[in-house]
Amino acid sequence: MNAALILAALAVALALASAASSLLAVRRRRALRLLALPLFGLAGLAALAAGLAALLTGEVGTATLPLGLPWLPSRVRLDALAGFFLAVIGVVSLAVGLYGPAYVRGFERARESLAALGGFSGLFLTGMLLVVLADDAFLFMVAWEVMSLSSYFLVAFQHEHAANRRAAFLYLLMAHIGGLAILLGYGVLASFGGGFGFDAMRAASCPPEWASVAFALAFLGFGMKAGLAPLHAWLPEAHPVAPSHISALMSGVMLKVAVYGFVRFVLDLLHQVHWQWGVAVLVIGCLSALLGVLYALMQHDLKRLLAYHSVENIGIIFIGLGLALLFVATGHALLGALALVAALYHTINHALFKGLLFLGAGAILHSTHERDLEQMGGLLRRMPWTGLFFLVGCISISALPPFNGFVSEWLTFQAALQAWQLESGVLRTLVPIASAVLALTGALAAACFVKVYGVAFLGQARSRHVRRARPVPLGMRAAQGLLAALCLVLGVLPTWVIGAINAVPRQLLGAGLPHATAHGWLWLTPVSAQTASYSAPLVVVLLAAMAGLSVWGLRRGAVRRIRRCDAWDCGFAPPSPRMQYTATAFSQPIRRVFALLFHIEESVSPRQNAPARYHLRVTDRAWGLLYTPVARLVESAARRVVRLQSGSLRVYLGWTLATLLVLLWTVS
Amino acid sequence: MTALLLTLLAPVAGAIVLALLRSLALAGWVNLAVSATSLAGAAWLAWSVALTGKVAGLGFRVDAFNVYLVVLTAFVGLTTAIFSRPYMRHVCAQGLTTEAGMRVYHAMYQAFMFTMLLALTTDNLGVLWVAVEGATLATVLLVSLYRTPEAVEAAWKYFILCGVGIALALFGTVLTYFAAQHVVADPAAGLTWSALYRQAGGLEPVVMSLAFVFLLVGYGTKVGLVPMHQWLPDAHSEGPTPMSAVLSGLLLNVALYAVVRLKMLVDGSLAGTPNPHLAGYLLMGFGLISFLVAGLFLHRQRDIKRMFSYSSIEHMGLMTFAFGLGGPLATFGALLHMLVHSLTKSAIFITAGHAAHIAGTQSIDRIRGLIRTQPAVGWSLLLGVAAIAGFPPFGVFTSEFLLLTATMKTQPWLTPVLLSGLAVAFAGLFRHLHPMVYGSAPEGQAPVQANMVPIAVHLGLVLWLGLAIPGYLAHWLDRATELITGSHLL
Amino acid sequence: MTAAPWGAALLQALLYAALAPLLVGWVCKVKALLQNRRGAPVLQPYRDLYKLLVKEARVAHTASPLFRAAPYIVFVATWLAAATVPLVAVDLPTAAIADIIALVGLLALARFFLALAAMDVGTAFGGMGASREMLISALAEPAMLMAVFTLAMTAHSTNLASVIDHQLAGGIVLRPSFLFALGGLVLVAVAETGRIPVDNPATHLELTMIHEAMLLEYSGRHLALMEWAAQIKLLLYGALISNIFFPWGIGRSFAPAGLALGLAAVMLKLLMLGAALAVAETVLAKMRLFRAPAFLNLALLLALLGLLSHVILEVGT
Amino acid sequence: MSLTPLPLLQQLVLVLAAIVLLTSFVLLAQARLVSAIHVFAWQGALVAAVTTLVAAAGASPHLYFSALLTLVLKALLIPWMLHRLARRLELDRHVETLRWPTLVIMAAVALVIFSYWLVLPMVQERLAFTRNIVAVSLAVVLIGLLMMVFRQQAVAQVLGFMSMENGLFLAAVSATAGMPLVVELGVAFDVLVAMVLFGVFFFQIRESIESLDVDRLNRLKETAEEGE
Repeated sequence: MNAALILAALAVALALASAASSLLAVRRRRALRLLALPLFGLAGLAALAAGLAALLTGEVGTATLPLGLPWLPSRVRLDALAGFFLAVIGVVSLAVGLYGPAYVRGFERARESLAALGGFSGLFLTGMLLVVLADDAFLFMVAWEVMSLSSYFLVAFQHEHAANRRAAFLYLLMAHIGGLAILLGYGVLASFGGGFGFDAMRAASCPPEWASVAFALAFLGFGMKAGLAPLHAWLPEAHPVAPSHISALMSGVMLKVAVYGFVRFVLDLLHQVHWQWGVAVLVIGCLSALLGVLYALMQHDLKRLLAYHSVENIGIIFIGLGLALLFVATGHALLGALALVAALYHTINHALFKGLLFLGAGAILHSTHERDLEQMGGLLRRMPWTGLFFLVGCISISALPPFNGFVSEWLTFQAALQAWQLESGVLRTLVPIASAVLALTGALAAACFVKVYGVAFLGQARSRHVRRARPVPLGMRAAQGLLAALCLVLGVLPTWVIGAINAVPRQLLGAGLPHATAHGWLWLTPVSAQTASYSAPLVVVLLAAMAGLSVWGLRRGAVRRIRRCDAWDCGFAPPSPRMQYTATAFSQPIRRVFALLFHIEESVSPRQNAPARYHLRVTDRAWGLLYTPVARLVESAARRVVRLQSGSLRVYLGWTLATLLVLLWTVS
Repeated sequence: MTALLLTLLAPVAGAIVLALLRSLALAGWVNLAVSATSLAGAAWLAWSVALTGKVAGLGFRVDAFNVYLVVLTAFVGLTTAIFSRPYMRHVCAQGLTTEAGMRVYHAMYQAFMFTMLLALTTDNLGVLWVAVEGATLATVLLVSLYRTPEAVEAAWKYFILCGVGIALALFGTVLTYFAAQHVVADPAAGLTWSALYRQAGGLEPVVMSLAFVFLLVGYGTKVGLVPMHQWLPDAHSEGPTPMSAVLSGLLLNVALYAVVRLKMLVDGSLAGTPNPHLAGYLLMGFGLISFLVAGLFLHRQRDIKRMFSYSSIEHMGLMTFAFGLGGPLATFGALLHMLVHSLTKSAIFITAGHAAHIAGTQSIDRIRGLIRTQPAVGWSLLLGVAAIAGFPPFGVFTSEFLLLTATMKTQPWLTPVLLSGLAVAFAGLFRHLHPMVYGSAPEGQAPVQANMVPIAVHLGLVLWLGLAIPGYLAHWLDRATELITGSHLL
Repeated sequence: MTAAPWGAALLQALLYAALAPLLVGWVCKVKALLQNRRGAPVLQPYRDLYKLLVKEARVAHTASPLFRAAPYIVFVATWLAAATVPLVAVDLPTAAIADIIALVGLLALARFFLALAAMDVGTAFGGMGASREMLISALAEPAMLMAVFTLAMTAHSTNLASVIDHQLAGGIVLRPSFLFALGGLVLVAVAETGRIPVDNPATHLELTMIHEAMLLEYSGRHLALMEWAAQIKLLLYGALISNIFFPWGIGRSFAPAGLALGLAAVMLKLLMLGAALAVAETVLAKMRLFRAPAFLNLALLLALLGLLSHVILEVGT
Repeated sequence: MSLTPLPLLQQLVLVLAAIVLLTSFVLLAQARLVSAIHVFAWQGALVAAVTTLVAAAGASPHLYFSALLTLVLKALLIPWMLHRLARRLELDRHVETLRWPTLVIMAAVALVIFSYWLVLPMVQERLAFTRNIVAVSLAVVLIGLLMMVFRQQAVAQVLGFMSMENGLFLAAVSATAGMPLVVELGVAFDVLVAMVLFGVFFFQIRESIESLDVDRLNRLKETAEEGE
């Protein structure tokens, strides 16, 4: 029970307090804004502090709770891995706590039950914290399902629309199946080890085929939750439906909890690793990354688009994890550590910028009540701060220097480029191809966010209510500002971050990155100075210096005036908002190039004395290929089975007689 | 012993009094008081069992296994009585039933409680049979209480199917007695379970396996095992709601209890034979089939109470499977599941009764927007279904966790089946639940005067069991586990 | 680090800015000669840049601050990217600041803001140009990285300096992988710098233009910066190709003599390369936008073949 | 085993048991309801007779009591109640023919063989001369069930149910020298109550569907949803 663990306990207590206090909102709807959400933010802060403490001190704290099964009292354990993810959870929750109060004002006049919103938000955070802290399978599963269940209630929060209900149902169903798979995975470990305690599972000696079974189950369960393709289709349905600050939590943090579960299960509990697992993870990761970004490009509902990008980024994280597994399985612990650090780095980056972007989307929603890109435009001049922070988010998620997204992708590339050290030539070719997919993904993401920012924030407003947009309250801006600043910091000072993350691979693989920070805070050299080096601070400084130089150079001599005029546009009539490129138009070339991957319905319906209508519907192939067949199967099976209940008493008696005779026959 | 008599005789006396009592207002209270007395007796009994380990005599035998079921039965009986007092008065006010009907209801309610408790506590297989048959007789009139054609039909089917099943069970009992005659000296003791259990090894295996088939089909009909389950949804959906609650929460448990007791005997007698786990395999087979089939049934429901009765079949199947699986872990899980399932399921039925009352119909398609109309009912239905679907922090999850891991340990290749079954059942429940609780309420739908106390108590208990199983209860279940499987878990 | 390397780095950064227009001018001149025209003098690009710099800038009413900031960001990012590519000497400290992946990242940053600026005014042309540019780059980037990775895996490094060192150390080795990588990189360079057959720098026809479409609304010094950035980019790719695949002659030390020699060598290589580009642009025809993916797939295929041949033929096992 | 070594009394027992089996065949095929009730009464009486004889032969006195119980209940009381019900329900002219009589009879025969095959291994030397009657009683039980499957008429079904009970009594007598007294009483009580309730339900059913044809009790089913 060390300081870090006490802080973590404080965080859990605060989260529960937030949940409890929001019950007051039944009577006084202001309670949510004035009490519950601030407590939520404090819980985030405490979690952040606990995580950092655990990472920096590197000492492990354990404690036993008065919960759980009689022969298995629930234990909690705060080690480096848990600490890292606590920090991830904490920082986004803190921002949400800042952002929420202003945001939920909008609901106070609505009919939705704010008590439910606040209560389940608190339980949601509690669940996530406990998942990370749990040290035995039972507490883990309980916390895990609490997390799923409470987030489900949040998805179903605005349940007037049938679509939202459907999304919530699908979400809970997938969460349930995933949870069962994870449970069975733990069951395998428990049946070979001495019970459900994680320490017992670490000690367990699984025969390899059973280890693979456990791995498959865990990969299925956690991957389902994380939204890996091809099981991702529920995610873009569910995440956007929740209130925006909850979407930020779900996309930014909950997916990371799934990543945590996967890392904990595979790298910590299953000590021996097979390279085939790495290949599987790598391939699935590539698939998710590519499909995620391509489908994101096809969306014009801002929040759905962001949700699809979560699929993409989770894919990138799993590419890193796959590399880590490959290297560890082939005995290159050092490279494994490199890949793992890359994955973890991207984990926290994605938490930051995806949280930032969802909060930005929430801000737009808050001031324009609009989610459809095709209606937006020119928001930069109407909400400058949100515009600026959103731009930072776009740059970060497009993996452009000098922001944080670039650092993690750079590290992933570096890890992939060490593939020449692998013995098997096949793997040596496979890995660089994966990195090519990663490159393609990054470029497509950039394209996608040029579309988003260009259509939403630049140009002119495409609808009246967007033209009337107003800046959002200070709290919301502050939250976005916090995350944006962190995006820059993590991009500029990677050596410090890696210094902190290093504790995780040391704990899991027994090997850190010795050279990463060997050349001082200025130089990031993951493997060695000769192999690769990147100095984000210098890049920033030089960029600034050169910019200053060029500005200064142009200030001299020549004419300084800038005249405002109409857009030239090759001399056509001054452009009207309707003449702007739409989001759909922007992504048309890519839609045409990758047409194979989409299920496209396109039609032009001419109308009398009116311009013709152009209909386009791009649906996820996963539905047709995976989801609907299963549903149909169950339906037909049910239709067959109900014949049992034919309604005729004599048939029922016949069943009884038949059963009796058959059993007697079999027995004797 | 006194405690036992108190527990048993209170309902008898209550039944007689209530049969004669004319005032309706009073009847509800008397019913409540009698149940309370019986519960007090049960608690006392449990206490003495906890002290001495076993209470026996007068042909009764109360050990760790059945005493917790006794307490559970008395408890659910009490809470349901609390719920039924205002509810049945509302029913009567609606003119669904007559004064006489109400008298029958109250008298039979207590008679039913008596048969349940008798079946649980008796040591004599014959008396067990008599009591279970008595339970059918006591409830069959309640099922047809409303006298609608559907109600009468349901009651008739219930009566015939269970009667036939029970008759077969009697044949099994005769065979058991026959097998016993060669090992148990005193013919009068030839049906006392404890005597048989002591010398189970000597029982003729061939006879016992035949006997077990009859008993399984017989009592299995009452448990609601597919394909003898057809009476169950009808009876649950057409009877008055309190009846559905106790049927689903108690009767099925008692029948399963009988099956388990007999399985213990058969296992003892088959110990030396080529296939010693015959009974276990039979139970597993039936359990699995019921589990899967019921899960599929859930998808095509239109009546809210029917739906939840199918979910009862599903859970009964799961428990049967677990008992068949054997082993301390699975048995412990199954015992726990009995407990949490009957608590949760009776709470759900009570809530469903309120929901049907709000919407004025039991048809799922016409129950809408409960959360909007009456948040208390809507949320408790939502939470109750979440609990029964096996979501933590509710107790059902704990037991399912144990069952699944036990299966993983002993019969791993069955786990995919269980997994898909759970998923299918879950989908079946929630696809119907969503439109009922969520969405906007239809015009003119008004909240009703609902008594949320029993629901709150039940769900609270289930929640508690999910978070932490209190030590004494764990110890208790563990002793029961030891009785059944012969080995400790703790 | 001592002053000499940084001095050299600064020098070569300035060289990039200074030489970029010259290369463009040279290419245009050669093209003109090939087309039997006298053509503009080689120094014409300098004149254009000056003219634009002294002209007043006009900005549309609908433009946001980003529109005015973009040219500086684009120019600076491209310039910094160029500064990390060894031009006259190898062991530059700037080369260590950003390895080749960071270089690609910086170029991507420039492209990102270029495309945003194009969409800012809200004209149809701008959006069209941005959309097409992002498509091309999205397809080009993996090809480029694959080509680069081939080199990186041979040299076990992504530092351009180390790669070139490794090349020089190895002497003249005929590697099949390099052939393929070279081919891929050339194709990518053509696409990225917006030359025929992917784009035509000298047209304003709506159907054909990509890069120009994004600059339509710019004028004055903003346009100058954009054009200058494009020229630096061309030079960057030229230097990249010539110095990685034919590093001979590049200065190994920071002695003035070595630097001068390196300068001469790289000038020579670039003149040849520019001529080759001019020839290619003369004989080839601009192709439809939706042929470009095929073109870039070819690039990707070449790069991939390079990688495979490296793994299969050169390393074995 | 051969009959010859047995004393005459015991041979008589076996003969009566055989007749019980016959009666349940008759019951199965009997078309007229009232005569079916009579046959059922005879069956009860025969069971009672068997019980008495076994008591006499096997010298187990408490069987006399159960014989009396059987006689009163199965041969007098229940048939009388059924008769009264039939009259009050205007069913005394009711005739119900089986759908495929020969098929059903064949099935019943098969059941007899099956039950004999089933009982064969469990019969031991130590068992009294009544062992083969176990097979008969099992057959009676199964045939009763078969009758319930094939008769659409509620009263007929009740007859089937009651003849099952007869089979059970017979089994109790033949396999074991009678059940413990408390069980006997309990069973008898249950059967009686069941009969009363059956009576109640006949009227409820008739007032709800104007007939006693159980095939018309088919409102409660899932298959109705097929159409959707």
